[in-house]
Amino acid sequence: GKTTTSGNGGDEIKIGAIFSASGGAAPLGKPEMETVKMLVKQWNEQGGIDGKKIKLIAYDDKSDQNEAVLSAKKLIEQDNVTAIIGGTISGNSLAMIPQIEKAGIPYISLAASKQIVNPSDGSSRHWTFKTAQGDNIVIQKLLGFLKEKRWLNVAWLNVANAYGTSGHEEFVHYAPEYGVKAVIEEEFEATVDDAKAMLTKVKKANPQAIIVWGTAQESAVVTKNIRQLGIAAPIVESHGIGTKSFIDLAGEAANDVWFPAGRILVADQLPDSDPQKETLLKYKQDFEKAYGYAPTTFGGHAWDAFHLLANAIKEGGTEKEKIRSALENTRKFIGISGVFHMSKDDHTGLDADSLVMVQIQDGKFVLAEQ
Amino acid sequence: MEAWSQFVQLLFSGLTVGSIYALVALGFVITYSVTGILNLAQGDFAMLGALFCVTLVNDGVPFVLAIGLSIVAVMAIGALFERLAIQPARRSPVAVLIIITIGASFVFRGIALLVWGTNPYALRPFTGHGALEAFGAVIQWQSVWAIILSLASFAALHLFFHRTYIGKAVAACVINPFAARLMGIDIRKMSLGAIAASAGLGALAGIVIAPISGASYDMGMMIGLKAFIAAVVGGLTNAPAAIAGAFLVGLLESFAEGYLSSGYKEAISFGLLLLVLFFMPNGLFAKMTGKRV
Amino acid sequence: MEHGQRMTDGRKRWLWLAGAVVWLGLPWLVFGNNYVLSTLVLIGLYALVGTGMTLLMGYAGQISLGQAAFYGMGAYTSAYLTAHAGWPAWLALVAGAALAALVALVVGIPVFRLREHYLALATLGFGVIMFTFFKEWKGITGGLNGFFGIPPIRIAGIPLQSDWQFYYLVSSFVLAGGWFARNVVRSRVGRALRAIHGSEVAASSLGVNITKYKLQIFILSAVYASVAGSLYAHYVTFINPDLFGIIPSIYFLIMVIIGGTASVWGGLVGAAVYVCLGEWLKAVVPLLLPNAGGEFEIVFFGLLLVIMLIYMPNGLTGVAPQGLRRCWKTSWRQSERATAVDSHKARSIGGEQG
Amino acid sequence: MSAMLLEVEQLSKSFGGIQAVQNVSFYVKKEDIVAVIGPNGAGKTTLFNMISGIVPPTSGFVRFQGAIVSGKQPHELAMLGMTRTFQNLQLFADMTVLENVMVGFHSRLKSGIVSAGFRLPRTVKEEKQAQEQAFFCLEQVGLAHLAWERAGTLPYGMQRLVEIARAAVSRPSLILLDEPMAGLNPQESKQLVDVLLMMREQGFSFLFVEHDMETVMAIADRIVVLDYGKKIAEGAPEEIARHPDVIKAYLGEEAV
Amino acid sequence: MLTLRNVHVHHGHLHVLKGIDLHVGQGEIVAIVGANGAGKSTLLGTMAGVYAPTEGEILFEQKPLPYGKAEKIVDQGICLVPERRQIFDSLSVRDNLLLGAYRRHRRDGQEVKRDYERVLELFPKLQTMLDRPGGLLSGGEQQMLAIARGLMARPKLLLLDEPSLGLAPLVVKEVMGMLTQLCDQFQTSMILVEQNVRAALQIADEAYVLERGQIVMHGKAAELLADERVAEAYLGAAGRR
Ligand SMILES: Nc1ncnc2c1ncn2[C@@H]1O[C@H](COP(=O)(O)OP(=O)(O)OP(=O)(O)O)[C@@H](O)[C@H]1O
Ligand SMILES: Nc1ncnc2c1ncn2[C@@H]1O[C@H](COP(=O)(O)OP(=O)(O)OP(=O)(O)O)[C@@H](O)[C@H]1O
Ligand SMILES: [Mg+2]
Ligand SMILES: [Mg+2]
Repeated sequence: GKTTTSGNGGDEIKIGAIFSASGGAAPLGKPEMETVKMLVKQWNEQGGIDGKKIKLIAYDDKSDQNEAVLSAKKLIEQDNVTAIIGGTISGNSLAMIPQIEKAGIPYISLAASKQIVNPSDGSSRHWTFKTAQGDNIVIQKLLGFLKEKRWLNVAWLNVANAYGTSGHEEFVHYAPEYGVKAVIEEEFEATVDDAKAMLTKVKKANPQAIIVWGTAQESAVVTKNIRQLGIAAPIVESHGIGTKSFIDLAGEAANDVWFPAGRILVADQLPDSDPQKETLLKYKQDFEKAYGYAPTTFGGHAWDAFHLLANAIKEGGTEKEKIRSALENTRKFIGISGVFHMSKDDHTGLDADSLVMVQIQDGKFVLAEQ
Repeated sequence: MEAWSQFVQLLFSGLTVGSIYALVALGFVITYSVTGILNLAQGDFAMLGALFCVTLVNDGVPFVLAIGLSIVAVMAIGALFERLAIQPARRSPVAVLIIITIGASFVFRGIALLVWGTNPYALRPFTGHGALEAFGAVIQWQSVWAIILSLASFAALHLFFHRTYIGKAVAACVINPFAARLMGIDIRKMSLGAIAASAGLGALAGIVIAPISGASYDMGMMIGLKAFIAAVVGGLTNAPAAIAGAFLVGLLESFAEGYLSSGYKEAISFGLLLLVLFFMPNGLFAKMTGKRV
Repeated sequence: MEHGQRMTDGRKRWLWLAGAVVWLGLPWLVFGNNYVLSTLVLIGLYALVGTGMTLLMGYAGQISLGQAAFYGMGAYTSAYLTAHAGWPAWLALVAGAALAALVALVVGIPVFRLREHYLALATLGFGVIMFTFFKEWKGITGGLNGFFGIPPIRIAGIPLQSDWQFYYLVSSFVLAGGWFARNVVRSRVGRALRAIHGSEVAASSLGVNITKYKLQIFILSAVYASVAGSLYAHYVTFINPDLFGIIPSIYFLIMVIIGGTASVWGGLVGAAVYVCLGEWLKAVVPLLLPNAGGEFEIVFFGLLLVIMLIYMPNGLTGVAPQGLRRCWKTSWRQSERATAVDSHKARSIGGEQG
Repeated sequence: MSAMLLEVEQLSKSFGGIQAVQNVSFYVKKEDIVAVIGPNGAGKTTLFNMISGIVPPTSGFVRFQGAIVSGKQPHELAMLGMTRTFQNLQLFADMTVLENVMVGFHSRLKSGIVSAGFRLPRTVKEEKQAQEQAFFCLEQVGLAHLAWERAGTLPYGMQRLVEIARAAVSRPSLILLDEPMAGLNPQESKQLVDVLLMMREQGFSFLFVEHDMETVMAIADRIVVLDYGKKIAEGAPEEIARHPDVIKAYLGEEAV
Repeated sequence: MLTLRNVHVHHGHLHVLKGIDLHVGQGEIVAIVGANGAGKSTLLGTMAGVYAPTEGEILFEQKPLPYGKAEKIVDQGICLVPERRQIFDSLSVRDNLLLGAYRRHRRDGQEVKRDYERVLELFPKLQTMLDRPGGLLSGGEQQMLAIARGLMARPKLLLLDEPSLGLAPLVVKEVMGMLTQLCDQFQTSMILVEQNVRAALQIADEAYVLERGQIVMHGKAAELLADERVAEAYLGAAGRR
């Protein structure tokens, strides 16, 4: 839906946004949209950017690539926005990028694929940035953890969609570096009701640990099934399960599951020395007050994107190239997903330290010792 | 022995999944055999049933009552859907009716999204989290419930269609609505009843599944699709065949996943289904159709 | 009657002229607005698929729930052959169409032994299987991560990259496709197909080879979809399997139903209405409900769809005003289709009952 | 004197346990009108369906213009010059009357999907010819004024005439008619009888099933009588009318 | 028993019946004859609640008929045996017959059983094929089934649309005889639409001639049978039938 927040002509800054607030990626896109709406309201109440009100023009691409492309065109051609945030999922971001690059508009994607900033076909990414840790970063964190625990023979299970396969690719790419080996690799459907058929094979392979790479709903089913089959190996999962609903869905079975996650999940458990703690707590508080539930890492990506952009506009004014170079020169920006250090070659600016390992204990997310 | 227990495990998995498809497939069959409509919103009844039940349970309504209430609520929605969307379009071509049900499915999904948001919800199992062990394989109690309920619904339906007078009248409605009217069969009432009943069955299916796989606003689509396939493989107007079809699809998927690759699971089951269709074009369990020149 | 015919012809010429002016002039009318143009391009691509499906549904009497598979075949063939094998785009487009035709032939032979809903299921199954291929055949399709960097299509060495260029390209295809379809429909072949729709036994006892014609139309519709897919790939330059799954197939079906199969232009009308409706809702819903999200659009879209189909089950081309339709139908007029025909009766005449 | 057109040899058909047709043999010569009569359920329609290729015979064969045709598809038979009408009308209800008849001309046209799609001159010419022929045929059965009506809205009797026109427009050498008079009132039947007789003059041959004995007696050159799937009699109308078995099984005592 | 006053019916824009007045008395057989497309089937359909009149009134047993509500009309005792048979083709012959009594099976189950036996006696041919799907019967067999199914409703007024269509001459005779018998035994009234005009007029009491949606002639059946105009128009020129 198109939403117009405040702003009556004249001195305003138009920011375009595209989220997958409905459709398949809605669990990701909805908190993103809500976060940005909340932030725009906050900033405008405090006078906007340099006295100029922010006008947010947000579209819902319904998790559909064509909708995303059309919405991007609309933002560029019709709404004449200064910059664009969004593209909840990688496919949609990737489909939008060519025209955004052509039009020359600063763009911050919220999706994870590294293709968004480092395309394998070498096409231009002058204007494109992103705020989500790529799967390469998450996998490295996870592999580091496995290495530390000396769980080197693992079972790899991923959900059969873009999220799952991209995780799998990174895993295959980095595992040797950490001395980790998959004794079995399997895929399961996002709509899985019963994964025991697949898990019997896993049980036979006798891994030291099982990695389940999926989002909350399907991972919960698999996790429950692992426990039901009485497989004793520890379970390590992806950052995609970092929501309350995973714990609800998996129930008892969720306990003891490990996974890498952004700090937002365990904000209050962080040591006071953590540079992000204050920012995290503030976001958490604000979001909970506005929407009545805890913020997600995805909302966090949107928070980062908005602030990065707002700061760049503060610095560079409404001129596009100036905003872009301000973005590229971001240093030590303390955000939700981590501390950002952008550069010409790194349009993400995050590394594995932006993540922590979390374990579920008694139905709670608990920060594992570093 | 190892191989044996894997086999049994796969069998259990297949039965679990199959029973879920079966419950929804029965809904398809009822609607189709009374109205001649393939109701692609059938899966969404499951979704609505599950989410209603979750909400009621969370609000402290006793479990059994919550189940009953959600089924009744979804039946009411089904009835409303029939009156507002199906009845006025009775005379449209089949394809149009199918698309109308798709449209209705959008509406249901959109409303669910509005009310319940995007998060998946959990529902507690009917009888404890325990599992049953046999031959070195495990099956959750909830799966046993699913299987029992699907078989019970089937038995009830079978009796209804083949042993009761009304059952025959119901069948007559789709075979020749014009003649059915002349026999004094109230097609509109039949169609209302059928869709409400299949909505109720759908809701029951959703409630049974929710403890196994969770409940979310978008769960209807995939369940609906698979159940649709199950129903067609069996033969659309034939309840026992649809049940058999559902278990067949469930087992096929489970064994394909266990013994072959899981990535191609869908393609394998669909592919085999195509073969079945090609060699038995009216479904596996087709009877004489009564068509000639 | 002779007189009336000539009058119609005269009026028709003016209509053609006006149409041509609008067609050629549109990019200037919406000057500089690539958004509008790309909406039109998208409509055009959908319309191309829809025209094929209109033929299939309206004339071969077959619902296809897997049309996006052919769309995808065109897109991936073009993408792979141009990006990795260095073929010229036009050749790749033809190759895609040939591949789709071949697949349609192979699939069609067994599929058309089926009837009614079983046939619908078979096409659905085919769609799912093709989707799995797109997804799993990573070496060629790039899997779920998608296929990047598809080179542009060229005419006389000039790469077509801007929206207005694509607008002309795609709309030419749509017009040519529509013209071809219209001719087919008004010929012996189209008549045979409609006859099959009415009564298969009767058609065959008059010399109509049912399987052959159904298969030909199926192949034709596959070619339409494949060509549209190729054009899409060159237009957006990034494709991924989700674009060619079951949901898009259902959307194509919706478009054709909205447009109606009473005329071969049903596909175009349906695509236009479908896309515009979506865009319109995007604009209107927030005005009505300022805090609503995308979910409202879904609800409204669903409601509109239902209402529209209840009141015009034969689609928009089925209820188009008589005058307009007379322009479309030159060879002879057709009695008002919209008169409420007791469907039961109609069925017992045409069907195989009894 | 005239050549054999159709020869049916020892044709049988059973459906599961039901012997619908048993060892039936007969023939039709050029410009013959042969009637098949018999009680309800005697196997007449089944016999027709076998001859026209809609159902395969269980045993026996059919020879058409000297060649064995059993096992051929209906559309192949139509191409060879054998068309039929149906006991339960099989009109294309959503098409106009003219279009219905034009479909009948299908077997005489050649243009395929490609030449039709590009609207090659050949196609245009063929279309014109088809339309003219169809119109002519409609005129002959007296329905030209209804050419533009949707076939499904016509009353039953006229639909029958359309079906006959549709079967005749391609000028096949043999037309099979399954109860052509059913639903026509006597006056209309008479009109149809005239049409059929006129068509015979033009070289058509007919094989038809009919319960209206008046018509049968009026136009049939020969009559084949079936009962319980078996042929019980064959001969000229006068013979049949007097045949005791036929009277007992079919006509009843005070026959025509 | 049944009275129509100035009944008009439209199909879409088509004005099919233009002011029909008609009366059927208790135990009477009324024949309606007329050319193809005159509106005979439409007339019967209107009485059976398939179509609703746009003007005029229909009284059944002094009460207005519930227009367009077929199931209510069946309850009141009117049953239509439609043209083209309209068999439930994938249901067995037995089920087809039983469905004929759908409206009353709960009220008087025993009687339905007796009727079932009785109807099968009338059509012994059907007895041999009770388990076959109705759609596989031959044309004439289906016609018998349709009539038998209509009788199962035990109507006070039976509407028959071309019942002799497709029946062998011997069977036509039997059916016509049976209808007279039925009429006498059970005081069932009947409206008979027939192309086989002679057969119809022979058993009917009253007769109406319908042309282009209007009654053009009406009288005692025997009188019409003797009428020259009728003979010329409907009995074939020779008037032999
Ligand atoms: N497909 C079928 N399956 C089973 N039985 C069939 C089938 N077709 C016909 N029969 C049976 O075979 C017998 C002959 O049927 P057919 O239709 O040939 O009779 P007919 O002589 O045309 O009768 P009528 O004069 O009533 O039309 C009938 O008893 C019929 O029920
Ligand atoms: N459902 C319908 N829709 C539109 N027109 C119809 C419909 N049914 C009948 N008609 C038209 O109404 C007129 C009367 O038809 P009807 O079937 O009542 O005639 P009929 O006297 O029974 O003819 P027949 O002797 O052929 O059975 C005809 O012109 C017919 O075309
Ligand atoms: Mg017959
Ligand atoms: Mg009639």
